[in-house]
Amino acid sequence: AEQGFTDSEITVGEINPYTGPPALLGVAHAQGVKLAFAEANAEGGINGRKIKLITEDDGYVPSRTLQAVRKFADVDKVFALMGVSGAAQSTAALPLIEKTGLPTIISVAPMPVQWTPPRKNIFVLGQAYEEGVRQLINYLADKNPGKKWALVTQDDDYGLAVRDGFQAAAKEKKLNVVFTSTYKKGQTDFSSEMLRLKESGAEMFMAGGIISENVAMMKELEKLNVKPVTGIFWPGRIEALLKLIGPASDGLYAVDYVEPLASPAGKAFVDKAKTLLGDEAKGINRYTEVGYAAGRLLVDAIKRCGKDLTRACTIAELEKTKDLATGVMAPISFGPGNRFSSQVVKIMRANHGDLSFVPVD
Amino acid sequence: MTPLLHLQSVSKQFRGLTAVSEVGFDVNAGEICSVIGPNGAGKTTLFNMISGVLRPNAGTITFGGQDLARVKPSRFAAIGIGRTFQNLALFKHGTVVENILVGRHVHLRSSVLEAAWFFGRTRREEIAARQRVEEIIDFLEIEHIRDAVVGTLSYGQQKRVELGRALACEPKLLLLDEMVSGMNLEETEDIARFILDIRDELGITVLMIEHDMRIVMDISDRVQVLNFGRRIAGGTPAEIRNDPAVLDAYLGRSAGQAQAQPVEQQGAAADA
Amino acid sequence: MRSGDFKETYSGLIVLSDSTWVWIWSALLAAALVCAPFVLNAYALSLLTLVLITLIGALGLNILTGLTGLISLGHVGFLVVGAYAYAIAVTKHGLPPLAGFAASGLVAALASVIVGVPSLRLRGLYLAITTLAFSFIINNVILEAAAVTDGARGISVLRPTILGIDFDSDAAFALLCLAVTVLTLFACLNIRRSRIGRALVAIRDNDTAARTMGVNLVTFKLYAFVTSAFITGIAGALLGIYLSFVSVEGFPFLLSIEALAILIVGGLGSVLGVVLGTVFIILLPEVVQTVLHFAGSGVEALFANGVHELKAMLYGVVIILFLRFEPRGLVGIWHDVKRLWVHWPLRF
Amino acid sequence: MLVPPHPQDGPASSVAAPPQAALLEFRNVQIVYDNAIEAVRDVSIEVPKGQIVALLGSNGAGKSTLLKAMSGILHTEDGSLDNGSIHFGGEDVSHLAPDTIVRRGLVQVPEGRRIFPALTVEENLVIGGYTTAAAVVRERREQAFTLFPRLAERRHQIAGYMSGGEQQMLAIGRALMAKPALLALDEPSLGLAPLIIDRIYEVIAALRRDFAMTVLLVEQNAQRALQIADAGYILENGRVVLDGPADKLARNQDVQEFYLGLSSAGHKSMREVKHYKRRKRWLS
Amino acid sequence: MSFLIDLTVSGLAIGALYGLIAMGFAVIYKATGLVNFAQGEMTMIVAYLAWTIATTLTGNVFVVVAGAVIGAAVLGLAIERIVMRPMLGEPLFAGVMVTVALAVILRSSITFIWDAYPHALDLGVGRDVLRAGGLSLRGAQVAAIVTLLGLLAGFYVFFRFSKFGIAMRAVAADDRAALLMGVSAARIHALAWAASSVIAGIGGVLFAMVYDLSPAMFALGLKGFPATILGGLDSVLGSGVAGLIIGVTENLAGGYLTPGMKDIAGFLMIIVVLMVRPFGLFGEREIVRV
Ligand SMILES: Nc1ncnc2c1ncn2[C@@H]1O[C@H](COP(=O)(O)OP(=O)(O)OP(=O)(O)O)[C@@H](O)[C@H]1O
Ligand SMILES: Nc1ncnc2c1ncn2[C@@H]1O[C@H](COP(=O)(O)OP(=O)(O)OP(=O)(O)O)[C@@H](O)[C@H]1O
Ligand SMILES: CC(C)C[C@H](N)C(=O)O
Ligand SMILES: [Mg+2]
Ligand SMILES: [Mg+2]
Repeated sequence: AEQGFTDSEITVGEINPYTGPPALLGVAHAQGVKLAFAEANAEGGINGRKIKLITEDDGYVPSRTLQAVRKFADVDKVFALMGVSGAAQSTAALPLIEKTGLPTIISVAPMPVQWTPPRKNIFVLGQAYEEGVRQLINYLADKNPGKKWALVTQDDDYGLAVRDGFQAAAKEKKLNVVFTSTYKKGQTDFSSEMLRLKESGAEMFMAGGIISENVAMMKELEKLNVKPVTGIFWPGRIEALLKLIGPASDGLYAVDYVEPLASPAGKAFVDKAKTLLGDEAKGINRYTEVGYAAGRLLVDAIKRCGKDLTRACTIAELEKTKDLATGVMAPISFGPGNRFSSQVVKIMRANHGDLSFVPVD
Repeated sequence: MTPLLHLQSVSKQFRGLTAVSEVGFDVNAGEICSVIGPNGAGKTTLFNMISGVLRPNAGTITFGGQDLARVKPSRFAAIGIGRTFQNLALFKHGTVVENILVGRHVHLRSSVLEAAWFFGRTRREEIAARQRVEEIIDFLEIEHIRDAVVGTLSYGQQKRVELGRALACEPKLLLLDEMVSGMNLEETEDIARFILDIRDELGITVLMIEHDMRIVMDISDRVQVLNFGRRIAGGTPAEIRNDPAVLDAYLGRSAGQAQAQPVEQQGAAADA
Repeated sequence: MRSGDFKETYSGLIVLSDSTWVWIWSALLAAALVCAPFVLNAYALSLLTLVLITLIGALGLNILTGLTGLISLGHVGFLVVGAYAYAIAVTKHGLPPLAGFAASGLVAALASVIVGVPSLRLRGLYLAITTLAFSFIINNVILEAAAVTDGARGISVLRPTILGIDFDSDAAFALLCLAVTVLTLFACLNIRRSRIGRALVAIRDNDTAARTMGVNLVTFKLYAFVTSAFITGIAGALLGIYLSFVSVEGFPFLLSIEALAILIVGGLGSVLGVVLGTVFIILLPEVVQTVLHFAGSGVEALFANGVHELKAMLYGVVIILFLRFEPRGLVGIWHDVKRLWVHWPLRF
Repeated sequence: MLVPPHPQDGPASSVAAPPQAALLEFRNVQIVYDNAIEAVRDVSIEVPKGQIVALLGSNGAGKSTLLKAMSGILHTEDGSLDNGSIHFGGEDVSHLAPDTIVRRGLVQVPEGRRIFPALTVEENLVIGGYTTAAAVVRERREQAFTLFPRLAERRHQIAGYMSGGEQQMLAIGRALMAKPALLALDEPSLGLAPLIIDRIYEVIAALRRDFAMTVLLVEQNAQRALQIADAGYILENGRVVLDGPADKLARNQDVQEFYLGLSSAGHKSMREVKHYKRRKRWLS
Repeated sequence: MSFLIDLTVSGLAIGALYGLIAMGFAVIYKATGLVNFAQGEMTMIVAYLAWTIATTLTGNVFVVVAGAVIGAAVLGLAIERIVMRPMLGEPLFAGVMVTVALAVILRSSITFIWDAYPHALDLGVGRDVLRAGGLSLRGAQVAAIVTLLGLLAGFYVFFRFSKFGIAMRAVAADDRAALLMGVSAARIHALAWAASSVIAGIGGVLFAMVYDLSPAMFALGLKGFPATILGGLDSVLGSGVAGLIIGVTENLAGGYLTPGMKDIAGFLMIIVVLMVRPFGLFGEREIVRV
């Protein structure tokens, strides 16, 4: 039987870390989804049905992700599933999600395993970590030929993805990599790593931390008076980070597929969030945009199903999504056998003056 | 006949402090032998060395002809040395039966896997062990507290349980460290009876530390006296009672007399 | 009529339980658990499975910490070793699942010797730190030895087929976990009432006295480590299968703390306590959730973004209140209830 | 509830105190552990100022329990004073905090010594004088060392490594540091050599004689206790079964048989003791 | 050579922070016999408190630090009074578990009261880089080292000459016996909790000045605890010194060995040290006599 909605309401579940170290990202994502739903509800709902988001916190622990999926499927009987947490968590949950048959949009941590082979009910929105890093490094290598490179990554699968992307680019461009290192997740002091970086004479640096780690690394470099050309990756591409790093953040390179908040599209998004979410909107970041896009994607598909809502229809309509414009990223498309809406990435540069990221060229 | 326990110039130092110094004496099989001496004389330390808790710094201890220096600490129970502790060293959270069963440890063989499976050898062993424990419980007359958690028992009862645990090892030599301290006369008399029975019925040699002169003088065959870690006298209770060195160091002149002169007369004197 | 339950044979004295009622209740409970997978919904079933797997792991810790008094803060280390041993054996080398389970137990046991030996002289929290260190080091080894373990990438694990029986469905897998749990439970109860268990408890309560009773401290502490790790390793393999994916991330340090919480809340050293503690700790978040839910959407709305923190805080508060009023743990309550039952209405 | 003071005709009569109100008084005390185990029932005991009162009774009778109640630490063992009250110097101290009770001058040497094992002898004494000023502490410490020269020899030693007897001396010395008005001693002779027991009893006598200290003495060694005490109470199963002046107690036939080892035939060797001699003692 | 010196100096800087947290652990252990698993969380709360003062009232460094110290003391006292005192006399394990639960509560309260974002604690001083002879440290790092050294001296005097110091040890050894001596265990415990909270709090504020605030800051507890063990649980001074040792060891391992070694170098060293000294570098052996 079809479940997860009544004549007046549709319930959608989101699983993310709302507590624990990446809480910041999970909460922001949920806000984005809420925003998309609030927007739809403000227009009178989807074909007369209001859409509601309920959330489960997995605390960034895979076994809890699995439980949350089961809870949504069997107890809350949600109509569709969103978010699905970090890379390790979503990977662990993939088979189960496939089994539940819930229309699912994975948007937090896109990984190729999620769409190869394609799973009927799982749609992935964004870009693979490897690909993003590869493009960033390629760009920087082209602009700064013949330089010495350094890389520091986290010691988990996220770090591994960054490293893979870096290495792909390094091979392509035959980079001279003079220093690579990993750090333990949660590390706060990077003095030995940065001293080694200084010793190695690196002029280019890929800082593969997420947020605090990147701040710590940059500040350590500032302290040591070393100023390599530095790139950071999107999970940490947050405007607030620039303030934390201080003046040393000026000129930092970043890569992302969602609009920087300072761009016209970003500003429009912030305004919309402020009007619809009010106070809650103060913690907006790129994951809010990601969540919003994912929410829009779902709303759009459900809307096209009309009054006779089914999951099968929603999955079919998701698949038919063609050039859906959300304003926060490039248009979204899926297709038969294609469960990955590959987003084009942009290279950006940080401007410490007004704490913003600005797309280059 | 070689003695069951033979100590030869045994010494023990703790960071400069000499607790036991060149002590030597014998205990023959079948004897009840006492060690007395002032507090801090090194009696417990001596017991600790005989029972493998501490190693002597010098000297040799032989037990049944075997040099104890070559025995691993955990083997002392197996070769027949059992003991009780001055300050009670029971397994507080266990019941009386469990505590005494621990005493059977050296007589049981089953491995972890056998224990996890339990049927077969483990079961047979456990039944036999339990039977032996019940006999000991009978012997010590503690049936009524058999299943009580040891921590909730009164001091005197705990001491009895400790005695039972030592007996469960089936030792050849039993070391009793201040068994009757904190007991009133009636309870002390009970323990005296048990010690005699342990020797007479179970054939176990007893070496005991006591400060209660009534029990020492009444039931020991021989008494050894330590002072400042040295052995200052040894002999039958009668000899010890009148040894001037012992009177000086330990009994005290007045106490020595009080011992021989019961309270009754003092009371009478006060009445007069 | 006899005024009590008297035994006529010595064998009667050593049975696991002398109460017919206990056996009847246990049998009923077992029967209910066997049926449960076929009636529960998938979510409840997944909770049940998680309770069973956690119970196995907690029983393992109970041998080390509860019985022997050796505090371990790194129990998750054995869990992760077991999980990886299974995943490597079965997924990467195609060995049969039974061999995988054996490997998970044995490799964890081997690892425990490596922690156990340097820890022999340590007591209390000093031991806690070496076990903690062990779990961190193990994580590092796994991440570094990518050739064997695939490093941070992790390894997928499929539900096993054992002796021709396919445990792919959730119900079947729950039954497999149930079977392992029951076996472990009996093994633990049996060990507890044998010479081994008594020796371990003796070490905990008074190691000098234990040694004078002939307990070899080195051997028996290592027994405790090895047995505990073996059981935990198997729990790790099951958890890996449950997650369908084994990675260092899947076994966070939090699990070590959770396992200790289970023991303390249940009542240290008691097998019954472990069972009660596991159920309590695993289900508490669900209960908190339900309570919040019934408190109405008003409360949830009131705390908007903070609702998850609110849950975590309530979880902490419940544990504090619980320990405040019953520091002996759930078995303490259990004994009080029994005593009340026996003595009521006479107070003394 | 006041009973007339006992006639002063014991060995202590040479320093006879005039009849006066009790310094410490237990009034109809009932103590229950864990809400379930009644350890003491309806016990009334009076300790007149300047006297030594002995409290006798076999293992588990409830002697230590009374002292715990006196010091206000019952709650730490899940015990509670369910009925009755404890008065010290006319004040109801039943519900005062333990440290307040010590400041009032009511101090005990607990059962099993309870010295602080990791502290040195001197440091243990400092804690004993916690409630008094530093200068006084120094002075009293020297007094303690004069009473127990053995402690002076070991003043810098870690207390936990000392022998049982040495620890007992330390425990008494530590309690004296607070300069108590009433000192309660829980089995002070436990595990001590005869000479030391003599010494300790001398000290107890001296405390009363020279410092006018009142003493409540819990003992197993009835013989010694009754020699020094003015009055005595015998506790069995949580109830007072006998009380009176010390010498009168010493002449009681039951006391003689069970506590003093004197049967009608006089002192008997323990070798002759038989199991079957038990008979019902106190009819209650 | 300068690389070695650089590594050592920056190791000392972070080690001083570990040392402060570790001393917080040791103070509570010394008085109560408990390990406070909420130590890292308390550190974090105090740092957030300082940040709140700095962003809402005034950025004046003296006001903020004074406020944080008072706040830390109040926090410590409140925890002792409300949560820990009822556990007096209960099994040690139950008490330790209570601190674990407390940690959960405090940790969540961060995002509940504040938010999940990292914040800079900018007091105008402390973040500036001081350079001398090729070495560079931030002001707050220098302050951390100085504070640690000051506290080490202070505690040395305290435990040697004050009767509170002795009373603390007495209470930890046997709180009931201490009660009988007129030592109010509750008051000593309260004092210890307050002191521990203040020391750790100072560490937290300095940490936040250098590395910013974030809800993950509680992990600092996991660095301080090993330092406490290395120094000896009952040795407040030892814990402080051990913090420095661990900081330097980690940095040297990170500088000369593989990155993996950096994470575990501290632990490996602790295991080796404990094998030789089972009660830590400066800890007192537990007294076992039979
Ligand atoms: N903490 C406790 N919890 C429960 N019961 C207790 C506790 N302490 C004492 N009891 C019980 O109270 C009764 C009296 O004990 P108490 O220690 O006062 O005896 P006592 O007269 O001092 O004996 P002893 O001469 O052996 O020291 C005993 O039955 C004992 O089992
Ligand atoms: N483990 C130890 N470390 C340091 N000193 C010790 C140790 N054990 C005993 N001593 C010291 O050795 C001396 C002898 O102690 P022991 O316990 O053997 O005396 P004892 O004769 O049994 O006295 P008591 O009759 O009071 O029990 C004492 O001075 C004691 O302080
Ligand atoms: C929560 C995530 C955004 C964090 C990280 N990107 C991960 O994949 O694990
Ligand atoms: Mg002794
Ligand atoms: Mg007593």
